[in-house]
Amino acid sequence: MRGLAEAFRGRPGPIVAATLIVLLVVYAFVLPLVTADPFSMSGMSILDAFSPPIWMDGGQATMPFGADDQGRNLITAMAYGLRTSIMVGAISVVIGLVIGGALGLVAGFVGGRTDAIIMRLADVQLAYPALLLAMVIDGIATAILGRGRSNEMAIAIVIVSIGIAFWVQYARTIRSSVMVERDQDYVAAARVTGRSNTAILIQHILPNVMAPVLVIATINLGIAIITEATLSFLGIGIPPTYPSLGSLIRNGNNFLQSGEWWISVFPCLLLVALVVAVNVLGDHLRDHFNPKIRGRT
Amino acid sequence: MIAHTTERILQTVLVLLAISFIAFLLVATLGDPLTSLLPPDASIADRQDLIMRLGLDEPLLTRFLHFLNGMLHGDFGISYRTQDDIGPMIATRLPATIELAFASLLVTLFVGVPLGILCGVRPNGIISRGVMLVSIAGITLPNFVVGVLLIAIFSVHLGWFPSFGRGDTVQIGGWTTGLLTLSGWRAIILPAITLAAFQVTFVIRMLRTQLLEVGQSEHIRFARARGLSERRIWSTYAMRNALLPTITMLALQLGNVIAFSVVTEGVFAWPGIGSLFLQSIQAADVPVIAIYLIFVGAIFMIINLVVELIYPLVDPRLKRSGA
Amino acid sequence: MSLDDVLILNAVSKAYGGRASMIEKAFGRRPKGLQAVREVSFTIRKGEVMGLVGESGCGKSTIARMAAGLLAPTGGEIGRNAAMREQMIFQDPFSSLNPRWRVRDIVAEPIRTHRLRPKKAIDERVAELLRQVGLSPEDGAKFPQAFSGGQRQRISIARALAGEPDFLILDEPTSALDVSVQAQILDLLRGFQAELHLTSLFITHNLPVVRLMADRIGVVYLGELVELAPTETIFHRPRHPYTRLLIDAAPDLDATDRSLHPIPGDLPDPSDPPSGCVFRTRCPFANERCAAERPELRTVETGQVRCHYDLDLSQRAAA
Amino acid sequence: MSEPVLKVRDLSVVLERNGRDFPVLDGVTFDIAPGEVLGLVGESGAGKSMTGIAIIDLLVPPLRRTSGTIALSGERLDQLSAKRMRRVRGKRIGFVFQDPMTSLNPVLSIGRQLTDTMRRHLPLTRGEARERAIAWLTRVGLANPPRVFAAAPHELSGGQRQRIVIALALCAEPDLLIADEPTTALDVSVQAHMLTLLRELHEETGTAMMLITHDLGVIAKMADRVAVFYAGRVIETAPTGRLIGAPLHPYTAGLMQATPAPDADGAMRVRAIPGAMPGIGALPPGCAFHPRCERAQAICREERPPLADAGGHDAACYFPLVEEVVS
Repeated sequence: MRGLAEAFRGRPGPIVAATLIVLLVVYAFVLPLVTADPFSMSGMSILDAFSPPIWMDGGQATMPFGADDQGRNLITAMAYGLRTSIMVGAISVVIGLVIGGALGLVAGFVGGRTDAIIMRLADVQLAYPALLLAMVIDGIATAILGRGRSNEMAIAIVIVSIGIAFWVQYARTIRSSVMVERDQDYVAAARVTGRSNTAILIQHILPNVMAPVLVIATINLGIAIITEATLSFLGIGIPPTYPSLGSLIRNGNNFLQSGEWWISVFPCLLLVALVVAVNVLGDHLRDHFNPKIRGRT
Repeated sequence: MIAHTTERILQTVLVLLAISFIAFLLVATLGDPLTSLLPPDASIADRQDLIMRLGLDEPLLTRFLHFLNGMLHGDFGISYRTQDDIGPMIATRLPATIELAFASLLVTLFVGVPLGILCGVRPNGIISRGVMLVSIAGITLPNFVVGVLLIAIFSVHLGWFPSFGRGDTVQIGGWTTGLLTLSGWRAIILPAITLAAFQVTFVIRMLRTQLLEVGQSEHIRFARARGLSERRIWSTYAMRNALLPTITMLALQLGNVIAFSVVTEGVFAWPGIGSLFLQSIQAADVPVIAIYLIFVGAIFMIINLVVELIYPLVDPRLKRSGA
Repeated sequence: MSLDDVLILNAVSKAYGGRASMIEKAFGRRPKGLQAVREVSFTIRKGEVMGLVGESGCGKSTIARMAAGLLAPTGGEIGRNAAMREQMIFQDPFSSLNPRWRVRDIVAEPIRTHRLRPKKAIDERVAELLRQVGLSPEDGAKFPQAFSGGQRQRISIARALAGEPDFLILDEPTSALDVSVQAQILDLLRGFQAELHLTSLFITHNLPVVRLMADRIGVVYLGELVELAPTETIFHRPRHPYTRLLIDAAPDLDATDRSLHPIPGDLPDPSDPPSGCVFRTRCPFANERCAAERPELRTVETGQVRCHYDLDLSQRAAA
Repeated sequence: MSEPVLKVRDLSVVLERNGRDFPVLDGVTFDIAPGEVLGLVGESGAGKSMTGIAIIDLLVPPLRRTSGTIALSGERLDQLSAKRMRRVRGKRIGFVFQDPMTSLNPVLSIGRQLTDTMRRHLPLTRGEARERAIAWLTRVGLANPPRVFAAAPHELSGGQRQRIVIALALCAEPDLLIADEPTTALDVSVQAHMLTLLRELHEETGTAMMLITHDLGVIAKMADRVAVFYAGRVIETAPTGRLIGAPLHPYTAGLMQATPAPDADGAMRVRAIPGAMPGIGALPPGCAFHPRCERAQAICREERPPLADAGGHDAACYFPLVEEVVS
């Protein structure tokens, strides 16, 4: 904990980013507890459809960011959407991390044929950008499971698609960190002392690869959130009948031409704020844990 | 060296075969071509006829060989969605995508490279700091958000550029170009900027990092200690070291450009193969998805291979280490 | 293996690389390997310090790592007592300590692994060891990053002593240090040597250091042990031309005799060593026989030498 | 005595950290006579390399020169514009860096790097530059110069590269060569070759040389005079023979005793100086060496000893080892 506090001392950018993330999380998880779901019948009021933001003519105090075509209060809808986006991002990162982390750890430490097989698999997958792959996995899942799937199913498919699309990056990062650590003399010292492979992997190597894992997980959280939003925006991921930042923007995009810009622009800005904050934090953690910059002084 | 080259080419072919096989399996196992291609009231004989025509009664491996053979002869199969041949579908849409990619490459080169050099040579200048600040946005903003915001500002609010389509096009042989009409040029600007946003920031950051790193290297210090002029040091001694990795990394980012072209084409309703792919995903049109996958995989693998084989010719450090 | 022999290397070799690629296999070509160590034999007896000297890339560190069991030889055999406790001290004071472990845990690791002390006594033992190497017990709570290179080598020594080793391997333990820090570490090591009668293998490129530390010295050139003899014999009556030239090449502190004695020629490509004697391309005494025949490791008086001839090398060659 | 080639007076350099300046070099003063080899010796961090970099004005932030005059054959380098200083570097002062593996530009041929350097400083045509470059490659003892001329650095060994680095430093025929640890990264056998080459070139060209090293053996063989550095200060200067035979400063004596060597009876001995050199920002008051010094008294803790001018063998010490001779 002290290390974490030290990581932020005297750095305004990361402090602002971390504060913003905390605020957004509170917004996303507290507001839905006290408001009706705008995507159920009780949450919509068709009379308020296209209500503009508060500072424009016809704006209402209860709807500071206006309302969409169905009369959903945007400030509530965005909280629900943000909650979905954060959860989809976080769970898919955990899935990618578990698959990729385990494979990377084994590949890096065992080496040889095991390593070769895992890495060839990774190479084939790397011929495709993760975003494209997530689209394809989602599309194929749809082909298998059929059109008429429920919202919950759609979310699960998106999470798994993104998780699978990103495992390679975790695997490669962890593998290369493990290989660097494996050749350090402290590992050799532990071997000479007679420690077992498992003990060396868990007690010596794992603590040293945690930092890069934490960094890449943070950075990938941002990418996973973007990926979900992109899929949903393109009408592949989460259906427009369920709130996520991407589906809100997709819905709002239909009214961009006719002048109701707020329906898409506010979710856009919220997404940007979240992603920029996560990235600033990730960049900072990367610099902080970078042994080239820190350490040996 | 020759052994190494042959080996790499063989490896690439193997990976491409693996990709094709996976794509083929998708087509072969997912979806039912009979219900997709035949009208609901088709007779048993019609069904039998189609099964024979598509060779569905043969063993899987034979069908894969047919599939490969067909691809080599320009037969890419039939779309479930439109029931058209996939080959011509792609051919008519390819020019739009290539022109978009080309336009975004121009933006990247004329904006990204000079700014990257500036940020690397004068990292503490006012302009450099500003560029770096803006580039955070470029690297983090999702592609579609860039597109939506550009549309909101430049087409809805200011009305300068259209928000969808290619504008007027001209047919030259088999190629449909939008670059010969004014409306075509106006239409390509916003999509090209959207697609280039990521590459531009990528090039700026990459060049900056490389130049900063090279600028601190011992051989540049030695060049200074020999009294070489700053101009010579940056233009020759540092730039050569910085450009090579940047170009390589850029070439390897091609996959992302393809992915982002799907998004960009989706946002701007650009009639290229990206939006074709998108429609196919939405419609679970497996044959088109499969062909697109092979297509993208092939482009990526070949670019990779070319970069890897050309690199030693440009960088003397690798001249002899290959063999 | 007699009771007094701690470690026996019998014609030990180590080759690197040489995994055939797909194409090479297809064409039946043999890949070019790198013979890092070639048929090295020696025995380390209980209580002695054996030194190995040679220039970088000669294979001495590979020998150390094989002796430590970190690398498996590709030829020959290494005889050691299975129950033997080994410890190793490394050249790089930065990578040899786990940056995420506190110093007290680093030092305690061998004690815990070999259960050398009851749990309750471990803290006490760690504090004692830290005092012995010139650190304070309070330093145990810190992480390695808080220490300088010399202090880190002290921690490494404490860790090695904590394992109460039957055999200690020191791979260039002072090469990364400044002269005055090196002197402190050498002093410390010599103290423990005298007190604990440690059996050890001391590897360095620095001749004065190995002369100070070792009872016997092996000289390694291009993966081969070219000479092995008691320390003072090596310096007063070397029998291999390379040993003689190596001793002369390092400038001493004599400012009145300013002559320099470079070893003629360049180091051959290790992946393509000369035929016959590996040193013949740079040897002032080489003749046809040296190119044709690889010399055996012959026993001469108290030492061994891999040279066809009995040369008198007790005097430095004229500059 | 003729005008010194290099005259350094009271050179000070600071390191700026968190808005505060910490001294790195403090009042460094020495001369180099024409044709002389001055050895700068000390442990890492003592400031000897920093002195070389400060002389050719290549310090980069957070390092900064705060005071001192540097005169090359009477011309004040510290007052030159950046542009004119670039004409001094390479042309009048050649510089050899420590690591030959990183000193050469990896993507340019050896010939390109040599001809660029020569044509920058000498009025040569492309052809003349090429001819001269090949002559230099021959002169530094490289076999097959035309091949080396066309080669990229990675095709050459460490020893060959260091020869090229030396050729690059000398090819515009400077008045002074600064060699910063030119043999430290090399093996013993290559090191002796390189020292021989430096000595030959020094004798042929008559160039004065500033040889920076931590190796007293290199000093003993190469230097005419020595300046010993400790914690950013020069603490002793003397002709090499006198310094090694009878050092005045306790640190110099300690440094020599810390180098393992056989004594008169042939037995090996080594004696460590207790403690460690103070780091940047941790300088004690008075003499920087007093916490480690057996001879230190009250005045050493309070007042910094000046580098007393005592006829060519000067030591910054209140209680020098006057009569004692260290074996």
